[in-house]
Amino acid sequence: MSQFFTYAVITATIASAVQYAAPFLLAALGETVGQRSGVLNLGVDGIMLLSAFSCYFVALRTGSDLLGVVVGMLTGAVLGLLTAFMSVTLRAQQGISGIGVYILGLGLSDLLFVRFVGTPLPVSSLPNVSVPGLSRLPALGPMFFQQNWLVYIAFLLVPAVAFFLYRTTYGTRVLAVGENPAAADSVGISVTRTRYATVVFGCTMAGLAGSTLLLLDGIFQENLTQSAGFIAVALVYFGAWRPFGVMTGSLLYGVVTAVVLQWKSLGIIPTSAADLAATAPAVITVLALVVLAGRFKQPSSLGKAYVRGA
Amino acid sequence: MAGTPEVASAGPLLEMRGITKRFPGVLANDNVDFDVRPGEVHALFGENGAGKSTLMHVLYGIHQPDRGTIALGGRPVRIPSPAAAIAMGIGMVHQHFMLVPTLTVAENVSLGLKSSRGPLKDLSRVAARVEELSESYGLRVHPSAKVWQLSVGERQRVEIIKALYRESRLLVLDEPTAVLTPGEVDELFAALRKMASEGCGLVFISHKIREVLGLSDRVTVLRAGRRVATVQAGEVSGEQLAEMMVGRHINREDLTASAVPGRARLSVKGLVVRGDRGTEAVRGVSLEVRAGEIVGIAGVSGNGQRELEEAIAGLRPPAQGSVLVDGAELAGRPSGAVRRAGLGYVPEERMRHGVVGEFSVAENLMLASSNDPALLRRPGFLRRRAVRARARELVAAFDVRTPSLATPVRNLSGGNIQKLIVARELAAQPKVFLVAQPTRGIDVTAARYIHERLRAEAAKGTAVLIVSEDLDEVMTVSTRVLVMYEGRVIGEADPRHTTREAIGLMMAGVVAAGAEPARGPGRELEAAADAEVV
Amino acid sequence: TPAASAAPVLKVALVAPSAVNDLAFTQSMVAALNSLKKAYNLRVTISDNEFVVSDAANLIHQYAAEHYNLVIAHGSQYGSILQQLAPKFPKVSFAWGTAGSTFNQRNIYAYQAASNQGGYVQGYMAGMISKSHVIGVIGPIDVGDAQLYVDGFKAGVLAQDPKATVHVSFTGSFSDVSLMASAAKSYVADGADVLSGSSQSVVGAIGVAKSRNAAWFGTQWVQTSLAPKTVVSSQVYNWVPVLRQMLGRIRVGKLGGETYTINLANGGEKIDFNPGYKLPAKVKAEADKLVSEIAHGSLKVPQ
Amino acid sequence: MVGWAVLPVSALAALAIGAVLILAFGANPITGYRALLNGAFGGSYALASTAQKATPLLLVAAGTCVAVRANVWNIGGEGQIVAGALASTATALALPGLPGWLLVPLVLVVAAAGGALWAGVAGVFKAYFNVNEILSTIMLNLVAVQVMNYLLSGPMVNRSQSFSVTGLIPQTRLLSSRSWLPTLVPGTQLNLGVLVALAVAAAVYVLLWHSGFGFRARAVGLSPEAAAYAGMSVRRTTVNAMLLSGAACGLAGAVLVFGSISHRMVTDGSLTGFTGNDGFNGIVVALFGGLNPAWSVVSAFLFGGLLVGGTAMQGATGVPTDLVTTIEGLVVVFVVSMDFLRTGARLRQEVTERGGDGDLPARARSRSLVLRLARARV
Ligand SMILES: Nc1ncnc2c1ncn2[C@@H]1O[C@H](COP(=O)(O)OP(=O)(O)OP(=O)(O)O)[C@@H](O)[C@H]1O
Ligand SMILES: Nc1ncnc2c1ncn2[C@@H]1O[C@H](COP(=O)(O)OP(=O)(O)OP(=O)(O)O)[C@@H](O)[C@H]1O
Ligand SMILES: [Mg+2]
Ligand SMILES: [Mg+2]
Repeated sequence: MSQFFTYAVITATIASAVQYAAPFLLAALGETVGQRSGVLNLGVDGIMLLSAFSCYFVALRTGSDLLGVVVGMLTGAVLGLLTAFMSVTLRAQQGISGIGVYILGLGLSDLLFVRFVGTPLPVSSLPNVSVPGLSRLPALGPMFFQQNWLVYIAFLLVPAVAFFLYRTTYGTRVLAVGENPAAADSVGISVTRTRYATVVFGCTMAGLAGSTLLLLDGIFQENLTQSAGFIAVALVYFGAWRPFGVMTGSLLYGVVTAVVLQWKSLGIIPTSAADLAATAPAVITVLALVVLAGRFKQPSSLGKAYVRGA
Repeated sequence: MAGTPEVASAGPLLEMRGITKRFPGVLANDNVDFDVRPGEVHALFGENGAGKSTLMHVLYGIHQPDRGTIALGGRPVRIPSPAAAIAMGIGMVHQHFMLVPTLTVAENVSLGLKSSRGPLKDLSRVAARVEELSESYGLRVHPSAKVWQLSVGERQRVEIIKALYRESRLLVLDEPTAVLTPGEVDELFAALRKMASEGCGLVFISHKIREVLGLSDRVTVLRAGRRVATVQAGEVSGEQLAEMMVGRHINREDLTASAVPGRARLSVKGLVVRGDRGTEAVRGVSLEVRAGEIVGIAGVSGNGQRELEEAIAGLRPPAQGSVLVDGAELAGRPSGAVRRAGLGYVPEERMRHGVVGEFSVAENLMLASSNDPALLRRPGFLRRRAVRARARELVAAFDVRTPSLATPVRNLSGGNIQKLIVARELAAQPKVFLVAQPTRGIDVTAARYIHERLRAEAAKGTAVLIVSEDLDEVMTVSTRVLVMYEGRVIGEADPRHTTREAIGLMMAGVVAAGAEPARGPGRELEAAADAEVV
Repeated sequence: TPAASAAPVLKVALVAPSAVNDLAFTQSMVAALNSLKKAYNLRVTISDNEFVVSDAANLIHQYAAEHYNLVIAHGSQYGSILQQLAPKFPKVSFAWGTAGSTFNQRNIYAYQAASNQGGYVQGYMAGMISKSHVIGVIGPIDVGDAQLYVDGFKAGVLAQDPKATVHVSFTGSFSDVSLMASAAKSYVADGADVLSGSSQSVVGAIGVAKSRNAAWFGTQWVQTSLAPKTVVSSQVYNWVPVLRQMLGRIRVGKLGGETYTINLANGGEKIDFNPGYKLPAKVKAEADKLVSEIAHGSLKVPQ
Repeated sequence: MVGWAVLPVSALAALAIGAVLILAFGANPITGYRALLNGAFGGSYALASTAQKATPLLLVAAGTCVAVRANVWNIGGEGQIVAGALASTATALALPGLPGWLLVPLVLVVAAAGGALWAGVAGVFKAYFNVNEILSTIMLNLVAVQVMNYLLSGPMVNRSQSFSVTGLIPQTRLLSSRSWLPTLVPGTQLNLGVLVALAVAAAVYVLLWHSGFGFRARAVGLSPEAAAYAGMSVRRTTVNAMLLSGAACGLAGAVLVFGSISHRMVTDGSLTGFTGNDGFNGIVVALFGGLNPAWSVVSAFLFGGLLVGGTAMQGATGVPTDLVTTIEGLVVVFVVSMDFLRTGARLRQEVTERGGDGDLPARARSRSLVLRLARARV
């Protein structure tokens, strides 16, 4: 097989890059919508952890991925209500409340794992679904069209969210609330309801992201996400609050991660350099932020609670 | 428009009876009656804080009245929210624009409304309707333009079109002309009159007596939350209105005696400054302020004044040109350096830029001197006693009314905050004193006090440069007036020999051929006009 | 035995980096201790999931201060702690593994696993059952029994099929399940049909093997229950012989100074075949033959 | 006053939920919490362990106070701890010959420098490139752990490991005993680090409320615009605050190495394996301490006890120490939420104070836990 070596490696690397990107993309898309309405949710990672666990637990007990994903998303939605309640109703400082949710998720997810599962049994990780026709394309097929269904969903959601934000009246309302809540309020748009909606949506997506992450490896462990949620938030800035920008960021991150992991395990990267190579994704993301951050303006009311009568 | 005969014929379009609105500590509206008839323009007139906006916020559902009733077209109504108000055909053009800068005109106009295409936007239809409206009311705007690209005047028009688009029968305009050039004001009034002629009722809030008398049919004067009177606009003079507003006879503040100017202390040469969006906001301004002078920069906001201030103060690096204080080049230096070189600066936005709200009076008084050796013992530790001592002096010297030195300035009144800032800036004994909007939104006595301080400072040989949108203030305080228009100084005048009309023209970009002396008639109106500020 | 239960209680503390039920390193020691409770009248205290080294250090210190008879630091990363603490508590016996040194201190025992032996046998089997002749073996950090196992496994494969491709990598973490999983994935993607790995972080990799139907060889503990159709066999650590010797000596006041090794010969290691996996008879026969050869020393497994 | 009530109430609420969780493990909360209290505060040994655990927490908390007061959200404590630890360890490895009176201060200074450097990067990125510091610091955590693994298995690894069967355990040589932090109470782990932490907390307090720099930092934190108008350099202050914050975290790193039992750096490949999550716990400590270094001392001791006692509780009831993390999270959530009690009141009052017109956004910003706790001192 050595003559196919590079070809096999390249396709496999891209394929897994697309797969790695999926959870980041899902979480980042959700966060994008939330931030467009002016709410900064830093609890994503904690939410992903708790959803990942609930997904794992259900999938383990029922043997159904689908059910696991549904419950994972519900978990996200519930935590979304909590987040919205803190940021919108209680006007809590969004930086801190997010950290709180993160730490809560970090502790509680493993606590529940130890209590209700203990022995780390793997749930069968997601089977790949070949897209009829497309999957048989040379190179492209194995790279993009032999993925599991959650990956397809993640990437289909990109145009969906873009369409929602830019083409629908609801999207316009979200943007208005994020840029000038007072103006939205003055034409009878409920800032509170809008933000609750976007935050709950965002956290549901975080739940989906957590479930995806879980099902990709088929196993839960303490701090499974390893800050994936924070990286997702970074990717929102990276993508300048635009769905396709966020997708680009996620793919970049996925590719770098995949290259490092794959080439390391195939010995293309020597073990001695492996650790340093592993810093690449984070380093590249930060540098990307350095280059991009100045360029784009964030939603004007991002992180600020709205008070009527101002 | 919804000027349906049935409504027009029915008695008053709006009837507010005994409206009382109390905010903790303030009685903003005290048993106020107010009504609007179809086809009339009814002005609300009064000092800052008189309760005009509050009354209208009650009408628009932003606040709920503690007591009182509202009837629309004879039917009593409850207005729980702006949404409800809109549904009842009430429109409001707020004191601060309620537009989303990143969206287009059409999107702003249709924001929050049902779309004919269900969840999808139907911008083409909206755009068509906007074109129609701007056509018939002479309110020129591009439906597809993004709002942030529009001039202040255009944004104003968008607000009106928004109301028209929503087919409001009753339109409230809260200080709509504060930011317009005389020319734009005329266009606005034309549009409003047309609306009135179609049976729409309008409420017009303004501090400008001339406009109130010019536009409205009836005037209701509020003072400290109470209704003083409701009169036919035709039957009162400016003086009478002014006196109703403040409740006593106004004697005019005497104009600044012309000082003998000394040597130039501030000189700006060919200054070019970019605005936030990268466009040139200041396009080659050159000016000079001599010791003992008070130079006033007049102009409608948004013509580059702010960028000019910031460039001089070292908060915005200029693209070109030079700024000299007593001959020392400061263009592009950081604000700290500029201050050390002898510039005192009172920023336009008091709460945001002038003070740290959570800081105590004492802390705010040392805000600009955290490196002042007099307040520090090496290595850089504060000498709190010295800090407090200095604060005590300043508070006394500038008559800052505060419970204590430890009170957070957040809790001080606007006038006292302004006095505190002036005190802090003058304490550094600046060579050049730059003051933006010295008395905006400040009550009579405080404003007087600040004006006197400015004169005293000039008399000491400081070069004073004030920037104000309030023409009357500029003309009262300055020894020399410069007019800024679209980033340039397009004219200069001696306030004692120029009419405000002449300067008003310049503000609109029309350069007057030499300012002619104005004595005799016309001055009277100005006397009243001064009352608005002073 | 009545004699034993009459004997005074021995207080034994175990500090372990992963969970008591990790189906790997920690569980192997926990099982051994429990099986000896009666016979040696042990009172066992266990602190698991102590992967934070400084916290583990404090615990070990605390157990020593509480005069435990034996404090087992079950992880090579704990060695330096014992090196520092043992002299302070001459009356307490310490043990650590897997490692080969007692730091010449008379109250430290060291234990190690000749996991390369079972590794070799399983590698040999892997070579026999692999169709693609691509095989992957993954370790956590290249040290101790993990490294031994990986080396032995690779040697076994190549002994059986010199032309086979054996991918070897270490994730760099004892705990990171998903890193090991992604390594496993890239091997499957490169055609591997047999996988193996060491440490408590293998569960993810086993999951991958299961869902990509590759065969899996386990080590440290019986991993059949994780994937009944996927696991061919597991090399099981049985620390009982080691513990017996230590405890016996502690009873007579000898608190350390010895290094013990479990291997196929002393029964400390054995290959546990998964009855649920249809292993060709000749492969099994071959494996049994190798085990006895290694046990009798007629076959030397390269280190 | 509602204000300070928030903290104890939050704590109690969190512990109550914790009790429910203990029940979920079929254990008795009373027993659990008693074991926890006992393990944390019962007896001198427990107290010493608690104090020792509190040391890095207090250092990180002090750093957090500086940063957050200047409105920089330094979430990178974890990475900065590692940076400080690596820098100081390298120094101790390079200069084993130096006398203790020189070596100990040296490694502490180097650790502070290492942490400051790591944080400074994020500071500069924020000040000059407008990069959200929460994200950059998190990213730098991820980088730090890999750098640690690289150095401890490569350049800094102990090559003479007679004791390991094969391969090299990723750990350094035993550090020169001259570099160890002297123990204060014999028989316990309590060492000089505690005093260093207290000194740092005191210094931060003085710096924040009695120095020109601190004045600027708080001004910039409360209102960057006003600070800039008053001639302060917001960028400079931001970077300075970040540097100081990082330095404190770096010191925590040194304490974890030179105050540890093993007196060397070891990694299991994970970040937490070395830091024990102190980088995050320290932030919780600071928040619970009202972002005031003085109160953080108390708060650090409480949370130190919670963490030490958590292990004891695990022993007694089998409830994993994750319970402690969970309780920490709940505490933060409750503190920010209940903050509303005051926020609401304050808000209504304020709007009254000066018209609906104008600058409400400025005041809306000033309405965070942080800023409300920032009391005028002069
Ligand atoms: N205008 C300023 N804005 C922000 N930071 C400053 C400013 N001036 C000094 N600093 C910083 O404050 C610290 C103290 O040095 P500096 O010379 O500024 O003042 P100092 O009087 O020496 O001490 P202190 O800063 O306590 O006043 C230094 O880190 C310096 O970078
Ligand atoms: N939302 C609010 N909460 C509390 N007090 C308020 C609020 N809005 C206005 N006030 C107070 O009510 C009084 C009337 O305010 P209002 O804005 O109606 O005055 P105004 O006539 O519009 O003044 P201006 O001419 O400056 O616009 C003022 O004392 C103001 O401080
Ligand atoms: Mg008003
Ligand atoms: Mg006003």
